[in-house]
Amino acid sequence: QEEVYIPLVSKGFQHQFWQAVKAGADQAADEFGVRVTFEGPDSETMVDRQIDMLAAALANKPSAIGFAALDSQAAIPLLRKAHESGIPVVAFDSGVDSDLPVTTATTDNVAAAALAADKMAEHIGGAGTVAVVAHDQTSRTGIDRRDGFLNRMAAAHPGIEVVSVQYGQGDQLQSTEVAKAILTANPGLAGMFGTNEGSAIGIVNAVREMNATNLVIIGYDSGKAQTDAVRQGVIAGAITQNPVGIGYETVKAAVMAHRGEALPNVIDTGFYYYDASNIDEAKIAAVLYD
Amino acid sequence: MKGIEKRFPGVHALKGVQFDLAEGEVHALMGENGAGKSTLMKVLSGIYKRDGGDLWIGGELADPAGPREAQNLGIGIIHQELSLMNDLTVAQNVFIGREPRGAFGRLDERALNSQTAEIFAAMNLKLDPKAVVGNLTIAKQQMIEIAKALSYRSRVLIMDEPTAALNDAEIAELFAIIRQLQTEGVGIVYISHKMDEIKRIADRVTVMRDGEYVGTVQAADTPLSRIISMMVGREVLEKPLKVPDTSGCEVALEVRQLNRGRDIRDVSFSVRKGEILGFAGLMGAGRTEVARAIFGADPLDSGEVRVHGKVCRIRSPHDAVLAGIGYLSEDRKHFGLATGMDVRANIAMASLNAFVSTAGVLNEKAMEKVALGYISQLGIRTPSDRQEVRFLSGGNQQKVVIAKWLLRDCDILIFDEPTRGIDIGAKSEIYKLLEDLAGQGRAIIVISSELPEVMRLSHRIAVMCEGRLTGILPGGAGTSQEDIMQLATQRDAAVSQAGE
Amino acid sequence: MSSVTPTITTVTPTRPKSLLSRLIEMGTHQRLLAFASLIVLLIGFSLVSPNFMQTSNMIAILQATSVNGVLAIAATLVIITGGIDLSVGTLMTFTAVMAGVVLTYAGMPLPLGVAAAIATGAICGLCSGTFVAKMKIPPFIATLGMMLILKGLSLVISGTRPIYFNDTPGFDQISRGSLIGEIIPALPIPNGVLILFLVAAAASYILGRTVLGRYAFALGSNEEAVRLSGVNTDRWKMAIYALAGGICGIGGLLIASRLNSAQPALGLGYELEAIAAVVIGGTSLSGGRGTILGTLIGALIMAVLTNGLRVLSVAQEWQTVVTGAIIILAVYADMMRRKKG
Amino acid sequence: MSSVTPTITTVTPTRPKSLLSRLIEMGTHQRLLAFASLIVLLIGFSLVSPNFMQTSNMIAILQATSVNGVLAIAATLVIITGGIDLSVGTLMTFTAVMAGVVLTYAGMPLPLGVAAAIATGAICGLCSGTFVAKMKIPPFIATLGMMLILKGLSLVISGTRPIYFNDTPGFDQISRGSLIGEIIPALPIPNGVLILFLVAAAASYILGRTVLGRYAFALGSNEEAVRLSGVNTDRWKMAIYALAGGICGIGGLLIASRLNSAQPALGLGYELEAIAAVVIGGTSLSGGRGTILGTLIGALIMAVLTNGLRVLSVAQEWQTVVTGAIIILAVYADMMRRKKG
Ligand SMILES: Nc1ncnc2c1ncn2[C@@H]1O[C@H](COP(=O)(O)OP(=O)(O)OP(=O)(O)O)[C@@H](O)[C@H]1O
Ligand SMILES: Nc1ncnc2c1ncn2[C@@H]1O[C@H](COP(=O)(O)OP(=O)(O)OP(=O)(O)O)[C@@H](O)[C@H]1O
Ligand SMILES: [Mg+2]
Ligand SMILES: [Mg+2]
Repeated sequence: QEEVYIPLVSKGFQHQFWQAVKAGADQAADEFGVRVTFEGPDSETMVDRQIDMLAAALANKPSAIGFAALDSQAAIPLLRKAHESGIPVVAFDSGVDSDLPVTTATTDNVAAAALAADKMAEHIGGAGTVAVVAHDQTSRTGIDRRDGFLNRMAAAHPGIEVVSVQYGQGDQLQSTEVAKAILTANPGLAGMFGTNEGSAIGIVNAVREMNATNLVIIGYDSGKAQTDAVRQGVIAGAITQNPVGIGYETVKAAVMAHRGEALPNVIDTGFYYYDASNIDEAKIAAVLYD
Repeated sequence: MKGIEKRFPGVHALKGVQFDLAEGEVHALMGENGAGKSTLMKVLSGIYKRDGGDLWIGGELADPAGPREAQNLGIGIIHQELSLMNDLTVAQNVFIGREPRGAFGRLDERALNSQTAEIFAAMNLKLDPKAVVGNLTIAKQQMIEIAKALSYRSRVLIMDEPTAALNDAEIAELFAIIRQLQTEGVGIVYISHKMDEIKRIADRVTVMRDGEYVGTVQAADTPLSRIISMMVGREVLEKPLKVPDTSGCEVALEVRQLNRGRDIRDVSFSVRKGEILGFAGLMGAGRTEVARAIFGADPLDSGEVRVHGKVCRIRSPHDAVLAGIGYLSEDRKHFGLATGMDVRANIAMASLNAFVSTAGVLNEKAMEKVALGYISQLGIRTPSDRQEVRFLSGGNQQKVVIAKWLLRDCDILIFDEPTRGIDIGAKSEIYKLLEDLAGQGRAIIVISSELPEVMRLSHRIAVMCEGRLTGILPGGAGTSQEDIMQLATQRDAAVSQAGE
Repeated sequence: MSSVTPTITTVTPTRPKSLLSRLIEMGTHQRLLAFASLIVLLIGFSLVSPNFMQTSNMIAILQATSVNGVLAIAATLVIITGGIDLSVGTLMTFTAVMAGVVLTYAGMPLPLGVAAAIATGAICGLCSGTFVAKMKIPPFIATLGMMLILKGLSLVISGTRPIYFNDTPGFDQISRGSLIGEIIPALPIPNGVLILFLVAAAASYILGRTVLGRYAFALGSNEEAVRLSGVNTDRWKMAIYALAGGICGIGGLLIASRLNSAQPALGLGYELEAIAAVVIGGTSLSGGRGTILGTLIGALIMAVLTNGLRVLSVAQEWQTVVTGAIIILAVYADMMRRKKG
Repeated sequence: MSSVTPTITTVTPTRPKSLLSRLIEMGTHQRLLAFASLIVLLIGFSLVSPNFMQTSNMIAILQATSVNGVLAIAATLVIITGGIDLSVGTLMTFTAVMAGVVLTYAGMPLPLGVAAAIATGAICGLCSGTFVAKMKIPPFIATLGMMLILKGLSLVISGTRPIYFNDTPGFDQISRGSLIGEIIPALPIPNGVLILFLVAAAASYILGRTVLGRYAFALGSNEEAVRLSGVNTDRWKMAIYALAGGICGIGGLLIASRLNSAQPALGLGYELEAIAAVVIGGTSLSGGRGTILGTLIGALIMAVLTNGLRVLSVAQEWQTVVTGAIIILAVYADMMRRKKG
């Protein structure tokens, strides 16, 4: 019997988020008895490197392919080629502006960040200044989370002013320095939103190193440092996606597509808000990763 | 040493050469440029691995596999090409590899400097041990090399053209040191192209030609002419200079009131077409500085340069060459050659525009033809014009620089130590060349530390001391060495008066 | 003097040569043997994976080489003069953005966009060259500064958004189309690869046959000696940096066309990869020696390595380890052969 | 020279000097004036933003300098020998991971973890040194290869997961604690900064006062001459790379302690920042000259610049542009002053 091979070309590799996606994919691979590989470029700016990865993945004549596009347009020729060779494509994390993928397993980052804005407003009492430490200025997730937060603040919480948005590339050390500079420049800051794990941990480090008190931190994603900080109350709460679920659903959908089964257009893997009170609930604990 | 063989790609540098050295002997090694002298000595000091032959030291077969082993065998060498660390101080250079140390590899800087000072004192050398080597003139750097080699207290000391950059006083100093070493039983291999030195210092002379052993003779009872013919394979005729009268010719280059810091002070002179103006002076007199300033290599504080009567603002060597001035530097390795490039490219370096066809494309054929022309005219010993210059012998490298400026064909040519490291046969060839160039109506300045050379070549002799031009003497038989030396040591009037 | 034996003058006459044989000769002249490492890699991967040696995968490798190859050629020129160019990656991006501004924002015709990219590259290169030659800023710092400036400007001008070339039909054909494929359908080599080879041939020609190239080597070999030969070294150095910049402009067009968009955040880290290709190809970082052919081979080695490990589905963390080790080994093998040869 | 007598003659006696005055002397000796640029930046930012010149922000700047400063010191050592070290960033990460393995996975006591990090660094440095000295691989390639190998190995060993130091109480105090603050509560300078200065002092001492340092300069100045003087150049070069590696190990401890975790994906790009600090500090990339003080100042310039622009809330894209421009200007100003001086 021929081996079913499903390569996943993701947006990243080293971040915990992507490792969690990989874990989900591996879990599905075991379950369905298929072979899965997982790859992603070093940074979310490297659009062309991702295209090269996709090309190499196609060279192996896979049964189906999972793809998280850094820029959907750039990949279209290759996706078309996959389509012509009868290789089904499952988009994950963010969509591809085309009807080539058979389905998309994704989180609504804009809505998730809007929820973060609402929670922030709730914690600081609807008024004050806040800042954002974002992880990237140009990547889809970076833009969606930043704008989701900013737009919601502007629309629903007029009493709150976002005084600064700066970027730490998701690197914990850089994010720490960025957050410290923001704290220095804005002594009366009420809250900060970190748009991914590295950004949130950076804010936590900054608060620790500068002994800042009374700052409300809203994080994003999980990871041990972040869940610890939530338990200790340093982080008021955080949004979590379901990365393991994304990975699992992607592989599952790819297997189904390979078998020619019908799939929905979008598989929403969902997002949750967690804080010290609900972090240990089964529903939340299942989507957190260390 | 017996039957020593050494091959490089394309060059059979040593063909069964023999050489022996007694204790307390000064043994001169002679030969034309590229004869293989330096190569033989590098084999002896363990830098090159020989391809054949045997080597005995103190009666025992030896095989020095590297500089350190050669040192342990008691062999020290002063290389023809300076090999100093320019960023380090004088003392640090002298003691590299043997630094006086305290505990935990801590350097004893004080001992380092004082021991260096002592070595210099013994050599009668005034030099600050803490000066950075890169800032010193070539002559001083050469003295450092000598001091460094001496400090090893070797049984065998090889000196590869130690005097090429030195003036007479320094040479005398070096000879005194050599004689003292001799009395201590040190054997010295002495390589030089300055024939008079052989008579002054050598006990025996071994001559090489084209990588072959020619013969060994006693220095005392062999006439120089015989040694020369052994080297060259023919007689070299030293024709006396004919001094045509150039006083009526047009002035080609006029320099007025040049000033640059303490190096050049109020220097004014002129050179006519067809004239060779010699520059004499002691080390550090500022002759090189004047030449570089005229050529635009260094900025001037004040002064005026006129070319063919017209004031010329020269801010870079590029301006100078456009104005028809060429300058052959005294330091070929740093300022004269791109040693990683081939002979052809180096010869064409200053004249590329002449070889450009449409769209900036180089005409390699024409360049090759020209390069081969100079290779045979100057007798540059090289396997081909595509050989990288760094593989040529020192004297042949110098010839490549000369060829570069001959090709550029400037109206006014400044030669700074043009015959440094050049063998006797080639030297007379270059003299003839300079005279021909002058004969064609070019104005020529020759800076040389060899008085006989200046006196033989020049129509007039400018003498400098401490950045000043202390006088201009007529060339030819009318002027004696003493006249020149008097001007060369004529200190600043104000200073000497204050001293009286 | 006169005893010079005529054996010395037996210089091989120069025959007129084809471009290819000239390229090869230059390679062997520098004893460039990185080529062997490339062959070994190709054979090795073919043996291990049947999927590796397919036409489509070979074309994917060439396609992946094209951008890095062009940038590496630009870097080679600068490195030969004894400098270094850290700005090749972000300059590429900046030129792509400028092409986007001209084509998409201003809606001008395709040739103007191409010209804009190349001109922008040349002007920025000229700036770096001016910093280095006139202001005597070390090349590392001058081009590091440029790298940051251009990275920032790309974001500023594009408004931190990709610029798409959907309104310029044919733009994506610059890299993706295949002129060769139209003539020989079995060989659909993309134009991007064709352009890489054309750029390589041109750069090779400039380096080997023109005054500019000659001075590039001479500057890297001994700048002071060149200056004292009366050459206006500053001007030539600036010209080389400008040329390198123009070539980065071509790189910008290639990547923009391949992605059908100008991605303003791209480009950081590409400089190291380009320089690595140059050094693997045998060009010395201290200047004065190097070949374009070597650089091409260096870029190919990197691309083959990356692609091959991916096709073998080696775990990504191990891919990095193996790449590092093979780069060291390839250069080491090269050194050994050079020593022997 | 039998006439050499051991008596010490007229040499100016060297007085025992304080570390500070020695550091300053070394600076002025190299006519290091980057210092002025630093002062100008500090004054400039203070004038524009009242929040800039606070003790807490100054400490934040120092804290931000500590990791890059330590890496830059390591890079300085290698650069002085005429080499380059691209692996400082990923080596830092790798040593942090090794500390994590020893402390968290194996549960050993703190001193062992510290030793593991430094020893790992020294061993990896020794590997690079061996590649360069023995195998004659150009430093750029040798350390590029190491950079990739170590990047991969960090991920492999850590299982692409951060390793937390929660089980090693006191580990985060290595960088975050403040011995000085305990003595002088008004000056809570974190230990990380203290360690940076200690490393700087030690490196400065080694460079200026020991045989190893002497040979580092000598190798960078003229390696062939050193070899011809009978020095075992290979061994000393390897020693320098090993020392630099050990210092990267300290850098690894600092960052791990600051993040209370070993982040295996970190470190790429840190090498360029470190080298930039070195060059801004006046060390020549061609080797033979350089000072640790200069490197410290270079690292501080970069940190002040980044922090200042962030405190001013300059838009990110413009931050990059301004950083690039100021780096060029600072070095240019330095050049001008050097020329005049
Ligand atoms: N490393 C090398 N590679 C190739 N050829 C070399 C090398 N070193 C020397 N040669 C060649 O060997 C021959 C002998 O050179 P050598 O330096 O010994 O001459 P020399 O007698 O010292 O001449 P000079 O008086 O000019 O210094 C020359 O033809 C030279 O070109
Ligand atoms: N780098 C330097 N730093 C300080 N002084 C220097 C430097 N180079 C040269 N000098 C000084 O400049 C003057 C002229 O130097 P130089 O030895 O080149 O003159 P010269 O007449 O050409 O002598 P030479 O016989 O060596 O060619 C001397 O006073 C010398 O000490
Ligand atoms: Mg010689
Ligand atoms: Mg002189």
